[in-house]
Amino acid sequence: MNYKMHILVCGGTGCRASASAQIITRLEECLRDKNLEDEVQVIATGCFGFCEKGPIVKIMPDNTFYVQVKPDDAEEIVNEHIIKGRKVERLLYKDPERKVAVSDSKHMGFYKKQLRIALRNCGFIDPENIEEYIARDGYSALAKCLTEMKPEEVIAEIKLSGLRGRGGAGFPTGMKWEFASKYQADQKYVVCNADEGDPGAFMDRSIMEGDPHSIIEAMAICGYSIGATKGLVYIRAEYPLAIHRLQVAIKQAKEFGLLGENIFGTGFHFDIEIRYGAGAFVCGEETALIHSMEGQRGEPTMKPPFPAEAGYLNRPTNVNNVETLANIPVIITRGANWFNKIGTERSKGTKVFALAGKINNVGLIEVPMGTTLREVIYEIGGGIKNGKKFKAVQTGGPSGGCLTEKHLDVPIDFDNLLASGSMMGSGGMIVMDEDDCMVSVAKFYLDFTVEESCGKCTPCRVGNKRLYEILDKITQGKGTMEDLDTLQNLSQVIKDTALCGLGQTSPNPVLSTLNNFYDEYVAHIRDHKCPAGKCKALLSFHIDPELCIGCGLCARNCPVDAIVGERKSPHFIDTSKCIKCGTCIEKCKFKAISTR
Amino acid sequence: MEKIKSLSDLKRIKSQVQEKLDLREKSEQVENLIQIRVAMATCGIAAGSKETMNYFIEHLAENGINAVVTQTGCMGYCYAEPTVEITKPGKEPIVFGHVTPEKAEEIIQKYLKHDELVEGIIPVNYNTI
Amino acid sequence: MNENITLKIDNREVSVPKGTTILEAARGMGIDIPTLCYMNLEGMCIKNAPASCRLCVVEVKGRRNLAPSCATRCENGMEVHTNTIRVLNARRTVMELILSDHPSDCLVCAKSGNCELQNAAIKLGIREIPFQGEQTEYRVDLSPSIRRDMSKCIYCRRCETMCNQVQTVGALGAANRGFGAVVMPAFDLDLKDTECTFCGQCVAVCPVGALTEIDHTNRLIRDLANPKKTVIVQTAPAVRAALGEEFGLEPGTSVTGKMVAALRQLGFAKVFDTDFAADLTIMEEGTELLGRLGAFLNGDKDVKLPIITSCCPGWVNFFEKQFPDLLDLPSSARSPQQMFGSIAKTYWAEKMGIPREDLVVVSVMPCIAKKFECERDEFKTNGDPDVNYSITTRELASLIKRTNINFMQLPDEDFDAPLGESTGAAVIFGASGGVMEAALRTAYELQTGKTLDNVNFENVRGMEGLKEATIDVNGVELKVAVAHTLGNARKLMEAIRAGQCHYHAIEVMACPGGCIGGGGQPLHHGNSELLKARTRALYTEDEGKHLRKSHENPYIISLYEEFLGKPMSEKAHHLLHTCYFNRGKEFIEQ
Amino acid sequence: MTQIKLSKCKIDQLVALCDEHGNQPGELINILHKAQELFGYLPREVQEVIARQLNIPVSKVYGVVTFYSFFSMTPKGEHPISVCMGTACYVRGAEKVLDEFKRLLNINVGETTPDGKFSLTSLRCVGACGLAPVVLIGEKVYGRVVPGDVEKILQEFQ
Repeated sequence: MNYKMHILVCGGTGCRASASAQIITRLEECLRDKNLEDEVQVIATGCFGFCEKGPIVKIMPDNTFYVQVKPDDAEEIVNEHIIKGRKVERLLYKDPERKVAVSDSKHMGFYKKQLRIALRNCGFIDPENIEEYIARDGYSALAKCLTEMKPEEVIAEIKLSGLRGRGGAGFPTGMKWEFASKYQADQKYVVCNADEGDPGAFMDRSIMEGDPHSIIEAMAICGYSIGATKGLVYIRAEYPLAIHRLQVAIKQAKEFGLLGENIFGTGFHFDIEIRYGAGAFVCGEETALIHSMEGQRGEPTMKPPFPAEAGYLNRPTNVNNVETLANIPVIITRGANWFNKIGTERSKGTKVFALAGKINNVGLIEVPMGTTLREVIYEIGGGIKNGKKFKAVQTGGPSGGCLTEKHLDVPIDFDNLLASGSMMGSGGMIVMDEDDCMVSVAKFYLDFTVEESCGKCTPCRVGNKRLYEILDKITQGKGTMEDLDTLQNLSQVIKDTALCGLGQTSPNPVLSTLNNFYDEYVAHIRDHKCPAGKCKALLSFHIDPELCIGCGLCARNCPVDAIVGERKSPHFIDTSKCIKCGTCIEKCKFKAISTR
Repeated sequence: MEKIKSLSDLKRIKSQVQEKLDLREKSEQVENLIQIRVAMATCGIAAGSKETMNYFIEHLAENGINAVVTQTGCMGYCYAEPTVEITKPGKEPIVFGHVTPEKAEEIIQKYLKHDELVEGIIPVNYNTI
Repeated sequence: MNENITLKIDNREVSVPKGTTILEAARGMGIDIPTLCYMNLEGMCIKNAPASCRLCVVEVKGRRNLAPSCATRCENGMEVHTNTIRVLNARRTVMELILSDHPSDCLVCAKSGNCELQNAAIKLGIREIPFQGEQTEYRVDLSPSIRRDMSKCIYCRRCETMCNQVQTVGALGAANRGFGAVVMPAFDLDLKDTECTFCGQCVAVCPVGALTEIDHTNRLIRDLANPKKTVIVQTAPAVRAALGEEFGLEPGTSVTGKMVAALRQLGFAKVFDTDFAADLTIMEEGTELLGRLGAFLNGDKDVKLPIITSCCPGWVNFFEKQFPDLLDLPSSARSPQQMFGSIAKTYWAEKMGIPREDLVVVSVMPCIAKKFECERDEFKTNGDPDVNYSITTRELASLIKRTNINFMQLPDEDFDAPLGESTGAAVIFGASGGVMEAALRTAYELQTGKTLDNVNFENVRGMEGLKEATIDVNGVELKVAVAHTLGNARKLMEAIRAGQCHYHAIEVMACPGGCIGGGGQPLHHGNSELLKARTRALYTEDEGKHLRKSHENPYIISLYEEFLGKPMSEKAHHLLHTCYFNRGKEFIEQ
Repeated sequence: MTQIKLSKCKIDQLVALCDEHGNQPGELINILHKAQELFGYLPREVQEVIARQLNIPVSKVYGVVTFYSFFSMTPKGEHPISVCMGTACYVRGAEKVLDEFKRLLNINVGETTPDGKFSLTSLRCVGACGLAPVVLIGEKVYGRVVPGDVEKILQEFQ
């Protein structure tokens, strides 16, 4: 059979909750009544990212987009739209500003919360084929710079765009370039920081894997602006595919004459080499990164001198992160004034986030600055997994903090996140639900920092270790109320005195959870209870004999044979054997097992 | 390999390539290619996109389908890897998620041959420049 | 260049040259900011300012975080506060953190009373450590010279700076990361199995008790108390220029007479002077120099030049490990310590009728490598070392204090004869350039037969790392160079290896400033003025000496007449010279 | 004299490797990466040869090797197991999975089983957050792992 039309019904979690399954059933019934089941196919799809107006129904091939559809609307859709070809006006999306109905989803791009600038080519082009990049305007920005613009004009354009570094602290990129351009030296360097170390963030990897030429082009543009002829990409060795794609791209660019001598016949030379990281989060800090590229331990040093003055091999060096660079070619081709209209007053453009954790649509998203957390989590992310309650979202990785319900409507930008007690960081966004213990989350991040600290300065080397130990004590139920004061003071001193950005931000997960979830800390200490049921030392597993039907699934899956019981009669957990792994809870279909 | 020596070289190559791609994407002719893009970033590969891509390459011809299979980067739908975008001539691109070899077979038999959609469609929910 | 910066520190305006740090500016104003990792031997290019301990933080108006004053340069209009509540709280917390990972065994720690960590803790008024938790623990590594207990390491990395930047030895380096970060040899090997030269500069700068010398004081007390043993002592020239510091005397006060008196009170049978052996060294080494030079001038193409001094045991270890291809360059003359031991246990023992096994020769040295030198097999007869063991200046001070000797009230006494007599040439052995100057005084006169008008060779004196001079010896231009610190020595050795060295003679001392800056001296705590004062003390003593040329020492003359014959004689060769071994790494292919 | 023993072919390979990088101390990390590819790990002998070739103290090589988690001084197991401990995997229960591996193999993170079959490491984000928690055994990726799966997974390699 060959379907002539398709009816797409959103099967995302949000829409499913509002009866999309029933809509499908009703649509199919109506089609069968009219003997159209062989010509029109009804199918459930993934989330449209517009849950607020769900359930969504889309008719193909004409791209008609119906919102807030009810099961009872099925008949009208089939009779009017499918049979008579007349759109059901009342179900069309109405533009809230212009008050007109929009029928074709192609013209209603604004339902799409995402705007892909840095990710513009990811998932579109074959990253190992330079021609596809060129076909999508690739290298035209470099051409424009080299043939039409002076270096200082390029810098002025980047400054005007308002682009800020996407690696963490959000330093204005144009200013950075300007600093580097002002120092004179026999050799200068452009470094791409691809040492993405934040656990749970992978946008840089995706860009390098999906669009490596954009990085090469941007580095060459930077080189031209600051007077550097050498570029270095410092990339994690754990990213073999990204390395491969980058190597292929560099080779192709050289073959095409877009890297190397006399690019575009302008006399500008630029070459790129790859340097490998070796597993050290601190090497994301630019001075540490530079030392690592020099073959040394990746320990940060005091700034000043800044890399712009004395960086790689003591030469002026400009370090930018991958996502920052990915924005550069677009700013040049479309102009700073196009770019700086996107975003908020002090944070321009878009930001890529790696959405993960207890969220339905785990993935990589790119939204204009100023989008709210609520839009990101509930519309793009499709809400919380398994219908659980939202508890917190952690942004900024180990340097960031946990934001709560009350922050959901804060427009995301560098300054707002900072003011809310977190930070942009590289763009990891981990969503947590009611089952996540915030003390444990803080402990998790501190564990990370302790492991990744270079150990050079006292506050980070010893201070974070002590923070971790206190948090551990609390999760064991052995904490005291004085410990909370100690956590607070120690965190403050570490922030105040640590040498580099890693140390200065490392207490943020502690401070933000202390601020937002103080009661949860107190519960661990005073009541020896973990409200989320996560802290092993504070809980025991029990089977409710009322609910247990004796299927034995839990006993079969228990890794330590701690569950015993006759078939078809309630089972028991031998708490002396139980390792509290939680497998039984996951396996039990009757919700008979719980923790206390 | 021809070196790009000037701005006009770049423009020329760009229009050549674009023509080639447009031909591939927009032509109305029946014998025209179907384009299959497989997201081959680390997350995709970890979820098995290599097998998926190979499956398409190996089984399209035997089903008499004229298609070109290319790799591409991350589409962003990590929860639904492996993801595949299929553009049939004259039609909207459709992204399928969780495309295992079994799913790939289903797509070949149903969508590619008969325009019948299969479960697992991911609506594109972003604008790109 | 001479631009000045004006800023305010603790509400007082101050003007400093551009590039000055807040710490330097504050200290210049008499504001004492506590430091731990920071060390700056001014004028010697030895600096450790990693800004890592964070004890010296201050508040700079307008900055989000506190700034480490040791590494923050002054800027115009800066407003700095060194003592706000925020600063004091941060310093206290940082100190508590350091202490929480440091053993609290001060009562039995070698550094107690002279420990920079202890002093800082006292200054900050730490009364308790609010943090419990894991402490890093490491095994104790005992080498012939150095006791290494990294459980006490506070990761200031001064030792790493000395071992790598200054000495270019690279035995110690930072390893691991995070809480486990520590300075240690590769693979945590014993120091004796590494490139370590036992120069002791790591010990000299360690602010805590992580790196200390191997202590022989108790062994010495037992020997002194043993009626069957005759225990004699020799003291190196640099000791007398620094010992007084341990008793509160002004740096640069020479305490030769009091030191001799104290040693006598301690119970040594004889108090001799290594300076005697220094004069002997000049006789041997000077003769060797002239011999090689003469052969060279007579057209001998195979003669090995430059000749390099071999008095410094750290330096000897260095070239045996790092330059095994150049072992034929250094003089074969033993160090003064070993020449003394050899003569004491042969010539003097025979003369006194003391059986070798009953004679204990102890040396007091500014040096830690000397302990290792005593244990070298080349310097043993039937397993009995020529010098039984050596103690440092610091150990001697500790012994004097322990035995209730009131050092300040001791009368000045003279060394015993015959091994106690020395010339000014021997005294200056303790300062960089001193051996070269002494050798030149003698070589010139022996070669030319003329008397030197001016015995002072100013060109080879001072704190500069590399010094050179050209001396006209009967129409021959004698080119000499002097290096102190092994890093400077390496530069010369690499030039020699590359065939780019035109010197005839080179003096090398491993420690900054020569022996006066030795690893066994009273701790300088980063004050280079101390080293300069000690140097001055030696040159002053030299000037005051009646005899200032080694070959004029009457006891040396009689030693040759009675016992050795002449310099470089077969007997001298046997007793006063040595040979060197390749102690580098050998790669065995299997 | 300290003796360092190593088979001739290994020394030759290392020397060639260092030569390729111009024996530049700045290339140390790149050389270590290649050496680890060659030998699987970086034992003392290998570090000593590299130090000699680059003319740097071996303590410096050791300092770099022990700084970066990617470098290992112990041989990996026949089947190296890596449990992703990125945040996404952590909140989805990676710690419990790791604990189960530890329990069943009776080794800690960073160790290898006595029979040399398995080694266990935790790593930070492989970027497959959609599959969290993720376990890698050799090249093979296991997604959405729960503690109950661990025994089955290990059995595949028995």
